[in-house]
Amino acid sequence: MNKVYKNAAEALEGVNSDMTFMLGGFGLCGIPENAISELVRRGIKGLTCISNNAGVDDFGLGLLLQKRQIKKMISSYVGENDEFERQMLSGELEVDLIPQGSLAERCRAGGAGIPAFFTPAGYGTEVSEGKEMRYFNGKPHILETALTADFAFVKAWKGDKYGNLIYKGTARNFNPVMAMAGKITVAEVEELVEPGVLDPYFIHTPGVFVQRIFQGTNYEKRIEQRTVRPKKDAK
Amino acid sequence: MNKVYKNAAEALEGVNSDMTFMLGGFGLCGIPENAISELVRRGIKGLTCISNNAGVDDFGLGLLLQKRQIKKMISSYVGENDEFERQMLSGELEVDLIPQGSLAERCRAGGAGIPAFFTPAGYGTEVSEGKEMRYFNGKPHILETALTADFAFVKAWKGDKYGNLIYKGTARNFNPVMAMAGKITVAEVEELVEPGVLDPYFIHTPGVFVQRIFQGTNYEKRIEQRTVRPKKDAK
Amino acid sequence: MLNKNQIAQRIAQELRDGWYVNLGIGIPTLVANYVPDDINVEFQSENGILGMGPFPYEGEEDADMINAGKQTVTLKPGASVFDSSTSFAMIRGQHIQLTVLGAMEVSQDGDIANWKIPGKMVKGMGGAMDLVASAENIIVAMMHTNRSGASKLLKACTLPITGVKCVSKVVTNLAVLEIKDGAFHLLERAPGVSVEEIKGSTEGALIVGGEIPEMQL
Amino acid sequence: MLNKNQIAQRIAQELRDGWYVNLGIGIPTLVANYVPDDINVEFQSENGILGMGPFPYEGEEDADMINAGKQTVTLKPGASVFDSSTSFAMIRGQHIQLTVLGAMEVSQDGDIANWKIPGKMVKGMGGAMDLVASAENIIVAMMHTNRSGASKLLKACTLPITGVKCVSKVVTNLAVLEIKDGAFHLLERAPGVSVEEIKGSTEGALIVGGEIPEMQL
Repeated sequence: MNKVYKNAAEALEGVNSDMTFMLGGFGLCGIPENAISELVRRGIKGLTCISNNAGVDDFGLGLLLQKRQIKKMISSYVGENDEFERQMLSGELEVDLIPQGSLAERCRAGGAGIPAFFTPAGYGTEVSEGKEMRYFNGKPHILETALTADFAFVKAWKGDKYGNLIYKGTARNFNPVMAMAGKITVAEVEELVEPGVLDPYFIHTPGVFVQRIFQGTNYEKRIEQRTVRPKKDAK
Repeated sequence: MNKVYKNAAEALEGVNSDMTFMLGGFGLCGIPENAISELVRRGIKGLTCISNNAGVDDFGLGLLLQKRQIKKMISSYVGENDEFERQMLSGELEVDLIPQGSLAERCRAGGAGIPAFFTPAGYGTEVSEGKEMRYFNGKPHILETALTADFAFVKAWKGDKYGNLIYKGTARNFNPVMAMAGKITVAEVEELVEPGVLDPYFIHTPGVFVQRIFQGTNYEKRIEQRTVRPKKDAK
Repeated sequence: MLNKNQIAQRIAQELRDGWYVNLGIGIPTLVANYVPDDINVEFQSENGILGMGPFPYEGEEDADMINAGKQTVTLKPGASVFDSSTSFAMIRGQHIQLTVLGAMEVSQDGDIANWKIPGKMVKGMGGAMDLVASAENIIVAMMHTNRSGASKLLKACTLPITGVKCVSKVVTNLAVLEIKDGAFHLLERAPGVSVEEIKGSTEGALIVGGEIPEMQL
Repeated sequence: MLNKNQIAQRIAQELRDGWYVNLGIGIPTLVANYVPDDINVEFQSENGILGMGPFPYEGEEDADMINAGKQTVTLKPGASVFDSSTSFAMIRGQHIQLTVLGAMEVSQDGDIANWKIPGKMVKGMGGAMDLVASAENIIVAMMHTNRSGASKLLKACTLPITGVKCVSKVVTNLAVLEIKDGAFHLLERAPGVSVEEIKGSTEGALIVGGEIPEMQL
């Protein structure tokens, strides 16, 4: 049951060009920084990446875009990345934009053995084109299908050797649903602990969803929009 | 945002005959004991109860069955209750038996605004009769619809005044999904605390799903199958 | 005529005690600054927060605690943090009482366009399509006209829409309008703005019933 | 001929290191007692446990910690507890490598009946239908014949089925059989049990290929 790998290079064994990956994170928060670096290092190409965002020009998935490693992005919002917009408008990059809630639910469905579900999101818009429509309780819904991936890369706060994970704050976001949906899920953690250290009643991602885990290094955790209040004398 | 009620009698204001209720719990573990007592006391009838099990003859939902307050049960397993079996075989009680995973997912769907989803569970069995069938990835699935309820009664370990809940051990079971699916969700807790006491990163049911909360009393927490090992000298 | 902060201030008057509220990026975010003292509302951020608090004090910002606009934020006591599927379960399941969004166009039927300008802006819809498809109470906060002076309150949206028949109210720099029965119903004028001026800036059907009061800010 | 514990013991030989396993009520539960020392498997209980441990010591039982059979249990280090929808996400999503179930009947096509006797037993299917519809590797543990001596390995199930074409292997008091291509393929005999005896107790199509070894327990 020991799923520990030494580092990103070892944990990503088997990744290849033309594969489909899921990458956790919202903006630059909770992204699998080590896995992304390793994907850049390996230089594999033709990737389909499922990720809520596409990073910024020089960080996160932007690093893979710079190197033209991504063939297709499946995301909900990519407004933070100029290179992305350029590649998309020029037709170099295929893009499938999906409502954020549908993206999350489609990943969960992929992990939960639910091949399709109805949602109201996107009805009457471009998103519903070509999709089955049906009324429930007098309201129109469209049929969305499950997403899965060859590899899911997730980033957690702490994890144990069995793959149990907990996340810090809003760095949780898409990580738990993507962990469920990866054929091989690789978790990188800030702190790798022994089984029994994490409270079993408060595990965010049970280890059954994680195939490989490694202790990440050199987390940059870049902040996109640093927004603060001036310090008061008396806090 | 203060959702605190004094006791079960006040928190159940508005319950009436012929309503549909969800009740959390698995077997007798994590059942809303106080809410059930109050339903018995009120003597309302013609109830439709959605609950994984039906209690035992003299505890849990068995108490409502004894008084013939339940018209219809929607459950996955009712093997622990002789009175249930008698009422069902004699036709006094309508029963809709649902695969346990479909029951959980249908409750979650009801709370999550997903009106229907496909699942492989039950294909080719009585459960699939009259339901739409469709192949995904070469495998047959049936369409299951969401469940909701006029009231959902859930039992948690600790809860705060905003309705945030955490559960102890396997007393979690159906409580979180039913909390999501109740039009009015009433949570009873062993310990009611101030907002800020529970760790925000480790809330099992966010308060948005809970409309009323009260401090429960006199929990019996009966064990159905007490199974132990003899104590060793050295543990 | 209202500035952006005043639009937010007017929208804050719509808040009710005990509501859970989702605020979009831009003007909607400012609404949080004007919550009346005597009520308690909780803000949801679709990346996974309920009970979002103010921005952190300088030096206390945490890269692992951001809102949907990617800004560093804090949590209020009684907050909770969850994953994206749970967040949208709240939204899609109609557990949020009010959604405030910006828009590029709104139609007299309540359609909204705020996610795409073909061939030009391709940022994506983020959570907006889920929000507008599910929310029962959607207020749009925007300028009444675009930079070239053209109305943003239209008979029909010209841009790709985000959702159909979903907007219940629009608060602009000129007016408060309710959308029903295929028309904008003028409820209030901004201070100093005439009904004629609002008529002139509204392309969609506009219903003016009797005397229209000025907003009270 | 095997007793119940020996059936469990034989099934335990099918376990592989690193597997997550769901054990049904009855004989399947006993499999946990025979896990080989040199491998590590984790048991899932569909009411919400991964990493289920042994029964508690007397006096240490906790009403809030039970398994799917409603028995008091403990957790192993590295265990996790979760809600019912997450539990069945694991099952439906095929994250569990082996499921062991009891049955009243199994057909040569791999259909299984284990939840209902019309007009008589109406306990319900519990999690069995989800398990059999999703699991890729299902072993049935049961007696080869019922109390009146009739075969439980049939051409077609006579009772309402729990799932279609899902059982991969059957381990009975008489034999180990694999199900494929519409037949039971005899793999092993119980100690002292002849092929003829197995043939006589199997109503469904039985393929006997060459010499059939005795089980090693």
